[in-house]
Amino acid sequence: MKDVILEVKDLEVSFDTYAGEVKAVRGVNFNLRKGEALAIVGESGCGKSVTAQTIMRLIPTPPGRIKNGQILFEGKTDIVKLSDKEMEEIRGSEMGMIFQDPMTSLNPTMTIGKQITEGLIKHQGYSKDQANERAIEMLKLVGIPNPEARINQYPHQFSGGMRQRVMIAVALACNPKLLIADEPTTALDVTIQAQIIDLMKDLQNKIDTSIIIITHDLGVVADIAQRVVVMYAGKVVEQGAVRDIFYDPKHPYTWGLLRSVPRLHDDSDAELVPIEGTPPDLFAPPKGCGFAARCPYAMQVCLEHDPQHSSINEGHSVACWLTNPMAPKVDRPVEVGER
Amino acid sequence: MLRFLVKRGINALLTLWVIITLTFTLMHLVPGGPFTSEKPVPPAVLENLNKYYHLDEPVAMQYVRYLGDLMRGDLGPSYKSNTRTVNDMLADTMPISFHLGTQALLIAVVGGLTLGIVAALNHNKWPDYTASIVAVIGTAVPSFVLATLMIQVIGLELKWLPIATWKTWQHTIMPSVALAFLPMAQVTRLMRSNMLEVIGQDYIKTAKSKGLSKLQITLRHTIRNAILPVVTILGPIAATLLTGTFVIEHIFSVPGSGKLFVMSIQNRDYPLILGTTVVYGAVLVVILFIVDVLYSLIDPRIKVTGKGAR
Amino acid sequence: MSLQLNTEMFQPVGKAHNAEQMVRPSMSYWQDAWRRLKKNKLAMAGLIAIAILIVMAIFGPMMQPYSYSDQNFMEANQGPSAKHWFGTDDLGRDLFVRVWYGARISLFIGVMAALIDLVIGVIYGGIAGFKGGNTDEVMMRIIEVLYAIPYLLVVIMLMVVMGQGLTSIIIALGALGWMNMARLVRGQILQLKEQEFVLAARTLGASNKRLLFKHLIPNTLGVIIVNITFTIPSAIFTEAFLSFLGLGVPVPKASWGTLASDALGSLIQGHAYQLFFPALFISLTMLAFNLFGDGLRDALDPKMRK
Amino acid sequence: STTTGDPGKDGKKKEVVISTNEPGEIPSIDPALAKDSQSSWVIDHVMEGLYFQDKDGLKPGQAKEHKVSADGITYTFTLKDGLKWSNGDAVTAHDFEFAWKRVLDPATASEYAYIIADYIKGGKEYNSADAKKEGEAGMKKLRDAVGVKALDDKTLEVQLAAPTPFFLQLVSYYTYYPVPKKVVESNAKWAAEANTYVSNGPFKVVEWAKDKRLVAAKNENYWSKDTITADKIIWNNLSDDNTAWQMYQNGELNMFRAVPPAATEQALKTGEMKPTPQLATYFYRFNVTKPPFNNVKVRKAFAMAIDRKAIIDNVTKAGQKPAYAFVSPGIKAPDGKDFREAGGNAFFKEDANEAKKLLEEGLKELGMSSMPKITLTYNTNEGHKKIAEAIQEMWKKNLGVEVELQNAEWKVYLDKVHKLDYQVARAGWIGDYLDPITFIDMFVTKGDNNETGWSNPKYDELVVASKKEQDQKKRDQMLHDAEKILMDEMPIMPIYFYTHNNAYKPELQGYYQPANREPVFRYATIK
Amino acid sequence: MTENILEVRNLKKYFTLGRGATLKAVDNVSFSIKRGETFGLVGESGCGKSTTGRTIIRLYDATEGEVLFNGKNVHQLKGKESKDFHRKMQMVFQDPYASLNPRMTVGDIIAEGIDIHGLATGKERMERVHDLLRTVGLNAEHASRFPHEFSGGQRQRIGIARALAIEPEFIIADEPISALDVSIQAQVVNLFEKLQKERGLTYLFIAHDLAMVKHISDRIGVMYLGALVETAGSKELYRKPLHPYTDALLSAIPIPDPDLSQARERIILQGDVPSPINPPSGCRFRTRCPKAMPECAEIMPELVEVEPNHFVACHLYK
Ligand SMILES: Nc1ncnc2c1ncn2[C@@H]1O[C@H](COP(=O)(O)OP(=O)(O)OP(=O)(O)O)[C@@H](O)[C@H]1O
Ligand SMILES: Nc1ncnc2c1ncn2[C@@H]1O[C@H](COP(=O)(O)OP(=O)(O)OP(=O)(O)O)[C@@H](O)[C@H]1O
Ligand SMILES: [Mg+2]
Ligand SMILES: [Mg+2]
Repeated sequence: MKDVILEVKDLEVSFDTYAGEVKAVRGVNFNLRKGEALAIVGESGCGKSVTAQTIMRLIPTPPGRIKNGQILFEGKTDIVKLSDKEMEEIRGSEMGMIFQDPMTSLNPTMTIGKQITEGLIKHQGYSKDQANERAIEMLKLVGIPNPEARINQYPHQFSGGMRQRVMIAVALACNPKLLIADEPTTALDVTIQAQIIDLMKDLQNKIDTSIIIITHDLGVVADIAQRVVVMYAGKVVEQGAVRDIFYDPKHPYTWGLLRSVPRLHDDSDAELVPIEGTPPDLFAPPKGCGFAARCPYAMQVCLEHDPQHSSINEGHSVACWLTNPMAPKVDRPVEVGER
Repeated sequence: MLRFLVKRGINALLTLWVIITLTFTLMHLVPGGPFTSEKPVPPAVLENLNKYYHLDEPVAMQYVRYLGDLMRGDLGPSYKSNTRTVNDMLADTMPISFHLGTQALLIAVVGGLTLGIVAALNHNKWPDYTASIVAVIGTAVPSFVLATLMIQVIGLELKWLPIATWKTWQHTIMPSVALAFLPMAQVTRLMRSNMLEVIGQDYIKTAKSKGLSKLQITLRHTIRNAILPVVTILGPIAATLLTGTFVIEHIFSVPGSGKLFVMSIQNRDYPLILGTTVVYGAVLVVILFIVDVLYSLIDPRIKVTGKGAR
Repeated sequence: MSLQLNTEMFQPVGKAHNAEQMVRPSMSYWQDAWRRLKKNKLAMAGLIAIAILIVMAIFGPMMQPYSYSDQNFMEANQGPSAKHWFGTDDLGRDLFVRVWYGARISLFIGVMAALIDLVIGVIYGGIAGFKGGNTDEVMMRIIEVLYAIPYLLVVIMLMVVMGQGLTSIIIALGALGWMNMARLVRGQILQLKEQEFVLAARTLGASNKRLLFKHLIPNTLGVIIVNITFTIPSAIFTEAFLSFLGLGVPVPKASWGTLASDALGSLIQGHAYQLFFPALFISLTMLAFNLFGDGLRDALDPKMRK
Repeated sequence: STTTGDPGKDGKKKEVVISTNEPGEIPSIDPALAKDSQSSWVIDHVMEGLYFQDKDGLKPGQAKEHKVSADGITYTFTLKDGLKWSNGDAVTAHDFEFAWKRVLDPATASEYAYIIADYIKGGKEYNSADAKKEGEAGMKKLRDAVGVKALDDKTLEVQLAAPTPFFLQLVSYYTYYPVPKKVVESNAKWAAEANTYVSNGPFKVVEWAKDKRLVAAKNENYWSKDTITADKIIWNNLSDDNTAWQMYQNGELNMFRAVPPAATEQALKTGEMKPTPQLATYFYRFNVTKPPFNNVKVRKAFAMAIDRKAIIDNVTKAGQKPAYAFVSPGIKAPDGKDFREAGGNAFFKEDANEAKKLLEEGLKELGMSSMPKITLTYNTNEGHKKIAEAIQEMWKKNLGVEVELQNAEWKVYLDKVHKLDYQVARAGWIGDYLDPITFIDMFVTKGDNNETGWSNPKYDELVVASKKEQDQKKRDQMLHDAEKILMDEMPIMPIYFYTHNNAYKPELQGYYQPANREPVFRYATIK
Repeated sequence: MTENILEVRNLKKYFTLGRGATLKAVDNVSFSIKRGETFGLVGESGCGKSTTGRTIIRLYDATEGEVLFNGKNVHQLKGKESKDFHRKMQMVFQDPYASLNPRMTVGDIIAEGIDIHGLATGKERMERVHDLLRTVGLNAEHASRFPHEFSGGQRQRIGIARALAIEPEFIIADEPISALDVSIQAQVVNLFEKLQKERGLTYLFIAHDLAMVKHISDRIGVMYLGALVETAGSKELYRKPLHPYTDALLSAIPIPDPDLSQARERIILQGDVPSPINPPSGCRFRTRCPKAMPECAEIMPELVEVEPNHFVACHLYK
């Protein structure tokens, strides 16, 4: 078993808005081992990006605020407590991040080339020319045609997917130990997506990079991740090895997720099966289980008490009252977990 | 690009022509002529003067004559300083104003950007408040008061710097500073405000994620995205400073061209009015053109040359 | 704390439990901005200071038994005292009364200049930047012409045509005071107009007017506010200059600007207080406007939270 | 430093350097083209006419003596021997002839040509000739007909158009100065630079940095160089009076011309400023062509309702004299008595009650029930504004009249006054030469400088007669009579007689201040 | 009333870059969409899908070619017609955040179309906004918040709600669901389909998620480097892809099943992606095509109907 590179403990993050506190992350725990790819999936707006940005300490403060918790990097440094200066040392070189919104995450007035080389020059001590070469190489790696010319262009001259690939190039250029990829392939077509995933896998193999990947595409999860964290309403509701999650999910929300995916080999025009209802408002998160309001199996206890994580097997845990011996036995829907 | 330059060049000339024509018209419309004086000149003498300066010709003729002379680079005689030509006067005074203006501009830009940036990076902390107060003083205390105070305190009482006139570099300090104060305050305020807007953008987050230091982020990412309005206001400011400003030159007895702008009008010294206006207009047109070009260099999304909205 | 669980609690509750959420009153951008502004202490201090200045401008002159024009040579050039709170000028006029009387004119001028800036400058710049192309070219060249025509000539002409008075001043300010604003707004709009949200509004069929006023201009408010804080003092001093040229309110009426420039000589004379009070109130006004402007800027920027 | 007299290099004697301020650029030091006091101040030091204003009155300068014909028409001047220009050339009568004719030449376009043309035979004709119409020959004829002729190198004969008792005063005026014929003919721009400028006065121009300073040094070729004690005069171009005053206080200047109002109190206290009479009067014009000021009682009421002394003590503060007459002091009759003293300074009294009564009577005569709001026009200037404000308040208090103050830019104001587009307008008059006629002449019917619309045939007659009268006594009486008419009818309301408000550092001595000139430094020394 | 609600004919959109280079983002694309159908547009990232969409809705002026909407050339509409056009055609933007005005509340953003076309005011307007928010899985609460306070997926849903607010006839959805989690994706797609059924809406659906595209579309067009290389009914396309690029595309679809995903074969495209600035001669795909022939380098293949309603531009099928 490899050492843990990142340990997130009881992380709570809130945003202060005029109307009150938005509790975006409400106690998240997970570990990431060296060389491992961890996927975070979950409802849109459940706090995935906030969690990821908190790890990089990029939450705008104010209005954001880390209320509680620890983020231990390489077992010793608590990122929550680092000074800005110390953080600068870690960012970019030790940790890289791919942002979710590629358009606004690139500086509109700086050429793509400069945006890539910047980090290289700072952290790897590259000369300008070396950095440029590396930038071209990176753009080639992420499948941008004609990179020699493209490095002198500006973000608005790139298509959505291309910008996303530039973001990827920026993050990967410095070979970080930890890569946080927030929906890195949403805007990419499948061929390029496959290429990018291969690229990440490569990094993983070659330099033991650890990856946190946030994605909605369960196909991508299946492809790259070793472990999966399922989040809902600011909390982790289930986590485990990728096969546990796909083949033996325990949480009704995970079931819902897996059921919603359209099947390619299914030619029927049947409606997709979404999870009914809307996620809770994080202004006033429900007292009990966040999912209870939408859960077809909800019980009285779910409405009043927040379920604790219970371990299913090594590394697989779930926070659901259904795992309680007192709960009635429910079968998960047939489509879920089939091979 | 070449076509754009040619087009802008032609437009600039057109603009100058309109400026000259309007000024010419206005100056002839305004009551009082060059030889109106407290002791009215006898008609015979006036006639001689008018003949001498071709003022007896129809105004349209004078206008054509002026444009013709202008094309040959001849700005005409000065009516007031009758032994000097407008070309002489501008050649004598412009370099001095340019020197003073450049210094003031440098102080304003360097000082203003620094203050503005420091203020924004420390939003709502003491450096921000300090910069705000400096800026408020800069905008609320007019330059003539500032200049008089400086002369009284720094020049007369402390004797640190010479009071006035234009001889050594020490003589240039007080006028430059007095002149720079208002633009510096303006640059400070604009820079601060825009920096604040830019600091909240996502790409600054990206820059942070690359591990750049605060300073690097500021220098490479924030400033460029925030500086546009500063460049905008600096255009006319630069044109004014470089061609001379009346008040400061007057107070510090700087032999620059600023006073020509005012004196020429007070004296109805027609060729000098037009001469100063042409020079200022040309400098302004060129600088504003540079500003427009700077726009697209600063922000590649801006196409000043491009087509418009529907 | 250990949880007491019982089987009853594990009864399925079905689907009817989606408790109705109470809907908080929804808020517009402006309501939201106002609410944030109210929370900003410095901005509120600025606003209150402006209010006090206005109140004093109205009632200040009534707080002393003198009028702004009453002369008393016996009491000329006296420093502040119980009788004359701000002292007297060289004609023995009470400066307290004159300063507050001047406040009326100066504040009015300041506000008018700001309005001109907002109305003419913002719209002109907005249209130029937004329309772009030849429209922009022509509009910008017009601005160059306006910058380059000797202001003094224009003012003299205006004076001859209009005579003196507040209207003339407003026209003089209105004629040539808004170009900086127009250029600033244009610059910002050039930067903004190709942004996606503008395109998005366009696909909704938004008219150019709407694009300009709802999408582009609100995003230039930062610059607009800052520029207004330049316009106000500059108008106050321009008024002094115009009055000096004979365009302004006729003496013995005074404004802060004319009080300050008249008192310039007093510095040499050693009657610095004559300059001090008008300068102080101009500065205070500016400080108040700046604080308020800063607060407003922050309040109008949804991302800025204190 | 240039400001104080350092001992000379050989340690012999202190150099006497006068350093003073000059508010504007010096437009021209060509006597034919100069038209302002800055220029004339310099020209008066570096050039000299036939006669000059010495400490104690008019003295022969370049002239040794002169003869006047019995009819007062022909003046014959004899020049001193050995006169030299600063370049060593001899000064001859031809230079004078050339200079005067040059002024008159329409092609020179001299603004002050009238000061010669009005008095010398054929002057007007030549000056107002149309060169195109007359042709070259015609112009030459006119030119030759001008009544000035160098009979030889030493003798200048002048034919006047009419007897002019004050002609010697005129001759001391800078427009009458000679110019170096040779130099001027070879270089039209001779007066534009210090190194081409040639002069004949006690000083010569050694440096002229445009807009910065003009330096004049003692002229070794001057006929009386031994009486000249000053070595150098520096006119510093200092545009802002307040700043210049600060420099004066800082010891950078040892003479200050025209102390700014803000500093007069202080300067008077230290004694460095000693106001001396100036040949000038500050007054208000009434527009007599329109009601209510077409009524003499109304005009009188206004003139009587102000407190001149209070204005001088509190507003102008530079030792000016209240004016109850028009001609300013400083003009001495041959018997040594001042014209003003002889005529008295009391043509009317200040009396608020009387004024009020007069006003009511006047209004009744006009058929008006009350005084409408009136407008007082003045040109933009801090000093005029203060005075206007004070007078406004006095009229309001003493007459109950609402006065609106209207200021205008200088040339707009001139235009308004000229077009009689005003009710009451501020004015000032600076006499050119030391003779009452320089004032009295103004108000003849349709005179160029009248600008009130006022006309009185008796007055006109007296003026014309006075110009011909050879008997100084009789002539003075005529002028006194004319002035009385003016004050009785009161188209103008005198306020005060100006003073020269210059300040001098205590160590600077020996200068003198003619009433109609700027201070003269030829005998200046530094203690 | 024409059967085809939208007809795109020989559409070209070139961007001029600095130094005289032109980038042919869309090069001679023709297709038509029937009323009430969903046309899916897929293709490599950067191949010109968004540009096509934007040119159709007239955000860009076409370099050449025409776009007929309800039989009228979109690029020549003026005044009221133009406003009407925008009432009928809507777009969901690819970039969820950049397309939201940062200084407007979400409520105002969604209501913008309602305001522009005067569809509702006051309380009714707000109710509609709240309904729309709920429809896309957000809360009514969210109406008074600002865009930056939302997560990526939430922003995307705001964009969808905005497009739906004015009840258009035709929606160009440029990757409308890419940032949504699968469950919400399902909700949104169901919503799209429901609206289509109820109101006869037509969609141009641009996406990368081929499973989703297949699920929602009736017909699909495949783009490569600015050109349409294949169009067919959606099931047909998946069953029998003709163009080698389509083949490669389908083989790269990730499978949400770890075991299968890691075991399957993918067609890995060789070679560099060519640039639209100087595209390869002849068939643009030839540089990476496993089946390229000599003639591919010379002749640009035309889109031809190989099977009923199945068009392909490839020299393999002639
Ligand atoms: N600046 C902010 N102010 C207030 N609330 C915020 C802010 N940023 C995020 N939130 C809220 O925090 C919650 C979590 O957001 P986050 O971006 O982490 O979601 P996410 O899981 O990444 O969703 P998605 O998959 O849609 O990107 C959301 O409900 C969002 O509304
Ligand atoms: N404003 C622009 N200026 C120059 N080139 C542009 C511009 N907009 C897009 N392009 C170029 O046009 C091509 C097509 O872009 P487009 O955005 O249409 O791609 P797309 O198919 O939508 O890709 P994605 O799936 O990545 O969003 C790209 O090569 C892009 O670089
Ligand atoms: Mg996210
Ligand atoms: Mg796209």
